[in-house]
Amino acid sequence: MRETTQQEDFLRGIWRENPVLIQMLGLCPALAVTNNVENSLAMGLATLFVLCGSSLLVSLCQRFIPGEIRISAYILIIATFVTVADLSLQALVPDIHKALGAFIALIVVNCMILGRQEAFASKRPVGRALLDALGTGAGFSIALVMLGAVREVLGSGSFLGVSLFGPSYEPWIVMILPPGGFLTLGVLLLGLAWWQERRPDRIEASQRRQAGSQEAIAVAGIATSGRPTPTRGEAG
Amino acid sequence: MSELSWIFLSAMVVNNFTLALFLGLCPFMGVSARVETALRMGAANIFVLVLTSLTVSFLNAFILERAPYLRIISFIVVIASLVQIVETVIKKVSPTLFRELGIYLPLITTNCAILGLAIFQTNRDYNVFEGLAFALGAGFGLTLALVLMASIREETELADVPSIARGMGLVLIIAASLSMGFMGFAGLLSST
Amino acid sequence: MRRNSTFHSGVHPDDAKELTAASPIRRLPFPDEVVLPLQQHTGAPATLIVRVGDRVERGDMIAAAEGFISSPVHASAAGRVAAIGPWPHPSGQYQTAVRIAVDRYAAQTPRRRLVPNWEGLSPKEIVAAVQQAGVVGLGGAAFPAHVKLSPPSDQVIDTLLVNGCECEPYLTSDHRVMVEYSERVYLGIRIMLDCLGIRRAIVGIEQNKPDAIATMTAAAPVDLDIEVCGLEAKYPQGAEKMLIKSLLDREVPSGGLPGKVGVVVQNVGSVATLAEVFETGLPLIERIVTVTGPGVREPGNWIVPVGTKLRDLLAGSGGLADDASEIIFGGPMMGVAVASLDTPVLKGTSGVLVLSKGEAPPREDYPCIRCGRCLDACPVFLNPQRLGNLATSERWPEMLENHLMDCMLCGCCSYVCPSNIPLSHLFTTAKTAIRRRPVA
Amino acid sequence: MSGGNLDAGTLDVAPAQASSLRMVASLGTAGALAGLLIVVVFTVTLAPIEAHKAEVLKRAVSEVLNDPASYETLYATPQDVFEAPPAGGAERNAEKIYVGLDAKGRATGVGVKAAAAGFQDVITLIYGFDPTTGKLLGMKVLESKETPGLGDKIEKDLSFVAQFRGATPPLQAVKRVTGAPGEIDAITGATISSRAVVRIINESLERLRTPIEAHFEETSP
Amino acid sequence: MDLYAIFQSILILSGVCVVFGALIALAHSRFRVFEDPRIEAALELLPRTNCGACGSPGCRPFAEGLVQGEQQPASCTVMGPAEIEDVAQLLGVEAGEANKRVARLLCAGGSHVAVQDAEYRGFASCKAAASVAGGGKGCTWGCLGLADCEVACDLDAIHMSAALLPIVDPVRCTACGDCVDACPKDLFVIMPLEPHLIVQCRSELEGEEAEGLCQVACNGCGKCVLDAAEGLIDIVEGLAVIDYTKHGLEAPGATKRCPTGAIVWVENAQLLEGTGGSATDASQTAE
Amino acid sequence: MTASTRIVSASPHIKQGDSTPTIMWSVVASLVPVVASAIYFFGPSAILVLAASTAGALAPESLLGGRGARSLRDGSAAITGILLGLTLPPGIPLWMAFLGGAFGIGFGKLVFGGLGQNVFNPALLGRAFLQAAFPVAITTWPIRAESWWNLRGDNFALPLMSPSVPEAMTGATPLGLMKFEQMTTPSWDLMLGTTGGSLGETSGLIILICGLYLAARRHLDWRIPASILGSVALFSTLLHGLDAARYPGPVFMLFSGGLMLGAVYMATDMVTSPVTHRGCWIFGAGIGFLVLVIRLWGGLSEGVMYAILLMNALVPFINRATQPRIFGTLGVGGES
Ligand SMILES: Cc1cc2nc3c(=O)[nH]c(=O)nc-3n(C[C@H](O)[C@H](O)[C@H](O)COP(=O)(O)O)c2cc1C
Ligand SMILES: Cc1cc2nc3c(=O)[nH]c(=O)nc-3n(C[C@H](O)[C@H](O)[C@H](O)COP(=O)(O)O)c2cc1C
Ligand SMILES: Cc1cc2nc3c(=O)[nH]c(=O)nc-3n(C[C@H](O)[C@H](O)[C@H](O)COP(=O)(O)O)c2cc1C
Ligand SMILES: Cc1cc2nc3c(=O)[nH]c(=O)nc-3n(C[C@H](O)[C@H](O)[C@H](O)CO)c2cc1C
Ligand code: SF4
Ligand code: SF4
Ligand code: SF4
Ligand code: SF4
Ligand code: FES
Repeated sequence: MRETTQQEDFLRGIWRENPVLIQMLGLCPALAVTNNVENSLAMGLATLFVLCGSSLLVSLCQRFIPGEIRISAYILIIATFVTVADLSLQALVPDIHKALGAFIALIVVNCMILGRQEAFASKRPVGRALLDALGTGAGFSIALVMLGAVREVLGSGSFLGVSLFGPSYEPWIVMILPPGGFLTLGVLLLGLAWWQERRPDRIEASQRRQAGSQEAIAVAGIATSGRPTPTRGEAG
Repeated sequence: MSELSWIFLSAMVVNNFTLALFLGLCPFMGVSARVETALRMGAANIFVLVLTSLTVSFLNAFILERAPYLRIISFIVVIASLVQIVETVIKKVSPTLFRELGIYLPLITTNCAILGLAIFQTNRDYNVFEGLAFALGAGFGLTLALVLMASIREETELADVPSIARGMGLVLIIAASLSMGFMGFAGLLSST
Repeated sequence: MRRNSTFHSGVHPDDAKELTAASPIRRLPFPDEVVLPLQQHTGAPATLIVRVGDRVERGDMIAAAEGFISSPVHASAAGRVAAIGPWPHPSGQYQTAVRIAVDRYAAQTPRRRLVPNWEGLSPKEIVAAVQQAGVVGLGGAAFPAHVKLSPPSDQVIDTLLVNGCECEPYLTSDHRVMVEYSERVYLGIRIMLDCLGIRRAIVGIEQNKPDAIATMTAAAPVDLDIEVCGLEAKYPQGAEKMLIKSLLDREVPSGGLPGKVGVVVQNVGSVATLAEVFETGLPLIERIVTVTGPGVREPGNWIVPVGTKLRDLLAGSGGLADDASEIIFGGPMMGVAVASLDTPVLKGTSGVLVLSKGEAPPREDYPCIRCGRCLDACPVFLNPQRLGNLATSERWPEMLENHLMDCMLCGCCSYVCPSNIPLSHLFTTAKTAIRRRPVA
Repeated sequence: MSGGNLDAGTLDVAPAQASSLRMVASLGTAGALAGLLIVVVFTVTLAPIEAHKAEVLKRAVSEVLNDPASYETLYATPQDVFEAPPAGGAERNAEKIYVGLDAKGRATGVGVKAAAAGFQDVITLIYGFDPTTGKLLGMKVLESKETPGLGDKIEKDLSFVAQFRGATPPLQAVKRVTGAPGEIDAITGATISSRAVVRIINESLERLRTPIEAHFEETSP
Repeated sequence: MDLYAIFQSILILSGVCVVFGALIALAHSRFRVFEDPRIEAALELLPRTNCGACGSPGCRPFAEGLVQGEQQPASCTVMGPAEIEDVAQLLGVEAGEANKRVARLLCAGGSHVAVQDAEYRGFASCKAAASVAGGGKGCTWGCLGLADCEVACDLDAIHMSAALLPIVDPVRCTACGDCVDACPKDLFVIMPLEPHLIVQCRSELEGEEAEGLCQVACNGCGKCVLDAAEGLIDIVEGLAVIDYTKHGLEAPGATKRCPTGAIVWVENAQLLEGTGGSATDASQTAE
Repeated sequence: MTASTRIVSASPHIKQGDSTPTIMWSVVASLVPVVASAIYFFGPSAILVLAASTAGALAPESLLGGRGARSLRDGSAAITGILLGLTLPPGIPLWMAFLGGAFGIGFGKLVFGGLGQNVFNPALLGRAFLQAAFPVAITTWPIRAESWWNLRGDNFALPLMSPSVPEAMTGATPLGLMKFEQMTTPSWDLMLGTTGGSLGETSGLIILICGLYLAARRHLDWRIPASILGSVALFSTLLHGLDAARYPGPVFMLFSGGLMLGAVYMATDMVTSPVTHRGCWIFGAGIGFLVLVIRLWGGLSEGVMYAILLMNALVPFINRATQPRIFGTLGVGGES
């Protein structure tokens, strides 16, 4: 496996391998609780806590865990931290706990967390694992807050509870309903793809290609049927 | 009886686990490229959900009565272990099935739908039968969403989708559309 | 007896036959050169038996059949073999052809009978004689006629269907044959029935040719079980599977041949040619070609030697109109466009259609709107919409799963598609690609 | 795409299969440690959580019972009212009710929790009922997933909530008020949720009214 | 703190864990399937383009082949030397020797030098055009320029020149052969990258007939046969054919007297150097 | 004839007359009477709302549609815009109508690759979005206006701002009355359109006639409206027979709400309906069934839009399951 620098370990999760935006992991909480910024933030932080805690522990204990029960053991560790987080939130900020509902408990099954244990923490020294967990957790929180911001601004006309447009604003209720979650993330991904496609190197490549084919068509005087770029079997 | 059917329908269409409650999205995104696989994943999910529901009823009744704070952890450990056992068995019995669902079999364990079912069932104090209706509704709802999504995705594979929408962007927008469609079922059987 | 007088689906293009339907069949002067490709039929190409410089008489064999499913080629004019090499072929590829410089001064008649008299021949001998005479189907596929006359022993044939539909718009060669040579058609039928050892034949003619129906009915011999049936004028009534469905209400199984349901189908032109071969003693060296369309000045039905170059044929038809834009061998629905004026007429060329600019305007294509018209039009009930989609992304294996091989490339789907999607062309392409590189 | 990072990265080539005993032992130990940790956290957080819950309940009860001095928790079944959870078969059907007491310890009304399907999902509410007058004292929605902006008016629209104070059950949700007793003016745009609230209260009272009234007659002659 | 509660919770959880740990252990011992983990590990390092250039149907079968010693890491044409070394190290085997091969085009008759008999109107694909009067191009063997090969090349190694000829980028080309399959005119061959002679024409016509349709056609004059080593080149059906089994005899001299420039000496990229035809300029403008 | 003037193309070399744009534009033309009746009943508001939704549909199509102006010339976006407008209440703020059109085309059509590639009916997706986003505005129905010239609501509300509609001006639709107040509306009112409701749903008879014209020109598949209306009529007759007090009869069910418009113009969108005949029957019956389920047992008073969208989602599946029987496989049975 390719070696990575410490900086990379941390930054990777924030952007290049952002769990939500790039890897599409942990989507359930990312969509379910992001109807406002406050909840998103709370969820992000709770997840960050669990992720760091369990990465730390998994990385510490990696030698003692037999391969066959690896998953069960990771889950046990994660679940412990989740229970701790659940109880603490309930004690400290009961209102937010109520708003997040079952999704605090569901951090246990956030694929992202288990994924980090499997792919990273279980094979790295503690420091590395912790950095990675911090990065990934931060990336997750950032994505959640982005989603939450869009949904709250459009769906309630406010940001962190502060009204932005005055009382006669017509909220787009759909944004805080389930379709709004899918939609916001979908649009975010479209924007991301668009942005990436506009990066100079890509533009050049695609222009070159297109120029070729278009000329071909123009020169041969072919009037009809542009063809779609073929999808080869396994799209998606 | 009508209570049971409401639970079933509510979990299946009104509050569809995937499209309205956002549970089990990872497999929904990952395993919905082919109708075939989607159906299998759905079947596997129904199976695990029912298994979970029974397990949870049992745990709640006999073990966790005294220690409700151990719910999350016990549920997940028990479910994860059960699925892992099932997985090991399937790997042996039907390698093809195993390959088809590949990495997602273990992911069923770490699928929000499963634990979500356990938690909702507990919070709502469902008895065994209500729990089963709930699990079946949730399972069929998941399967429905998966299969719809898969058949649409197969269709769009032949379409001239703009490059920026290829992949998950389009999938999410389809999910949003489906989710809006399912809003039509809101209030089903409760409006009188 | 007949439950169906037509089949499901299909399309109703304007038949445009009035251009030549009333033109009697006439002979054109011999050209200076004829070009005879070795591949003029379905099956193995013939093997060359002449060399450059050889002198050949009209009717001499210049290439011999290569096995049973093959057919020989004969010199269609007396002259000298000027060259042998690649030459434009209607298929679009260059193919090996024999160029014969026609002898201006030779009497273009045979010196002796080359085909035996049919009376008294056994079926086996008839089959051999038919093969030696190079007779192939003139209805389009150019399938060697003798093969159809010797069905495998496990097939019980009970009916001969004579295909006089000529459902392609514009073309009238079969029509004229039925009007002018009905006796010859019946002689051909008699020989075939004799050879097949059966008594029943049905002649199917589309109702847009009332004169042909009338002549054929009047000329029908009374000693044979022959019926002349008018059929709905609808494309592709003449496709053999559709014809069998219409006349006998039998469905040829998917992937099977008419023999599977006890039927032999022959085009009227083929039947008449068969008779002609035995009558005149000359092998198949001439054929009737309709030259028509808004792009030719003098449309007509001509008898020409096989191998006549397009150039000469058009010259005989008054030349091309100024706005001629596309030259097609065959009809507008299934015919193939040719690029070179040197392309020769083959045994299977039933017509040459020249479209003008107005007739074939460039059309804009749109994405498929899933209107389903192509499904409604497809006579064999395929799903051209899906097949077309698969074809544009070259997903051949899935196309096979969707029954590509049942497609007979009739073109109905393309004809009706409002979005102008070249469906049947895509299927041709797919079939070719699959034939070149078989997929698992 | 998803799960891309989850591939079993078994670079540590084929560890010799662990012995079953070791697996069981390590899982057991881990479980024990986890249990220990959780129970410690639980014990620490127990007090604030319970306090908060009690506070919420108290606020709800005082809202629907017009600020009683105190309240006591009883258990009701369609047959009877008990001081402690009844044992045996009746156990499952017993519902908690909260009897409000004034400063002198006299019962002023009873708060009942009830839940049933609303527009989106289950609505849970608590209402106050005065068996002596046969009137409602108030209603408060505790939990609902009704549409924000529409259905959630059943908790946020104060004029809707206010209608329940003094209403005489059985209630009826109507779109055009005629002045008949028990009429509740349904919220436009949330007719279904309004009706659900009304239905929940009606059904709950239908079940528990007799035992509650009986209990009241016994305790406050 | 309530000791009873602590005791109870430890008991419950460790009990649950022990029971299920035992069950898992049981399942494992009864149902375990062995799969060499090195396959997965090697696959991790492979490019996973599934191009098939290595001769296996995809990367996973290649990985299996590697583990079984039936394949050499260097057979993968997509990986660079460093990556190949990684795989070799992982498996503890020799990297093997790579033999860079690329796709070469057997036609130089771009739209600037070849005659078009008729305008093709229809679906823009070579395969489709080939079935309509051969695409209307005068030379029936020549490139139709509708870019089926460009589309087929997953590695973006082909782009069409201004003269509508596909230009192969030898650096990107992995010799996967997709273009060979895609071309309806069979104009691509896969051959070693080393310098050698190529006859960039497949026309079977001879002399003026050939030149009449395309200025850079091989007209079968036979001059290259004389200029090359004995037996290296032969004229078959109007076309110069090189016997590549005699690779050692190849030399640039054979192209010297070719009247049309159909035979070329190719060192790296084709159609860029020494083609004699103006496809050179065309491809350079397209670069 | 020089080489450059000669062409070669694939067979068939002749084509049937209809092309995609002619089909689309003739649908637009057939909508004229429907639009006219909307204007007759709802005055200037109708014109404004239809213009806004059409502009909303055309905007993204012309900005992002690609292929030059072709995607505008084919007329499909115009249909989307007009049909969306026809499903909206007359008093809706124009910015919402515009947004609905833009959403429908943007997320219902362009992300799938434009004309012909979409899965959901763009107009209805736009409406579904509006209904989910602004449930109040989209269910605010005007009562009869004083004069034709009056606006029927706050059409000119500022973008992003709520409309202000005096409570006194709002009424209810026949379906709303039926569902929430158990009041039925006379059948003739329903057929002639003298009731409250969205722009295009108030005159069932006109829509039916336009539909017959389109069906005769083969621009829509008659099987779809036939099976929708048939199944609604059948089920509602049955239920009405069971409990006449609870379930209204077939005439009311057929002519109230958006059923006519939906059945004739929206379910028949060829892009989003099945291609096979059997598929069309199943699709239509499914819509009819879902309409009744939602209207009778669901929480909303009208379900045509949701029914069509849900069945749209099933179309790929239906198409696959109803492949026609290949010629020459008699007795072998259909293809799955
Ligand atoms: C779409 C289609 C249309 C056809 N139309 C005719 C026709 O009009 N007349 C005809 O004789 N053969 C037609 N054929 C060819 C027949 O199917 C069949 O091959 C022919 O009648 C057999 O006779 P032959 O062998 O004598 O040519 C058509 C074939 C196809 C696929
Ligand atoms: C997105 C959406 C959400 C809705 N949410 C609710 C709701 O939470 N509660 C409710 O009673 N009705 C809800 N409705 C239903 C409609 O508002 C319904 O038409 C209304 O209840 C009818 O009542 P009205 O006649 O008072 O307007 C919702 C409708 C939509 C479109
Ligand atoms: C084709 C068409 C489809 C419609 N579909 C719906 C729908 O699915 N749901 C809906 O609430 N309104 C729909 N409408 C508008 C309704 O007719 C209107 O909402 C209904 O008559 C009144 O219901 P409400 O008072 O509950 O909002 C549609 C209108 C048309 C023209
Ligand atoms: C009969 C018919 C009905 C149509 N109905 C709709 C419709 O309901 N909604 C819509 O957006 N477009 C409709 N269109 C237009 C077109 O099919 C639509 O824009 C496509 O869905 C876009 O891909 C219709 C077209 C026809 C011919
Ligand atoms: S060309 Fe093939 S698919 Fe098209 S209508 Fe004819 S048989 Fe059917
Ligand atoms: S006829 Fe054309 S537009 Fe209609 S479904 Fe078939 S391919 Fe698509
Ligand atoms: S498709 Fe051809 S050019 Fe592209 S990589 Fe493969 S062999 Fe090379
Ligand atoms: S080389 Fe072949 S595939 Fe490529 S453009 Fe030329 S003809 Fe087409
Ligand atoms: S986060 Fe819910 S299934 Fe992955």
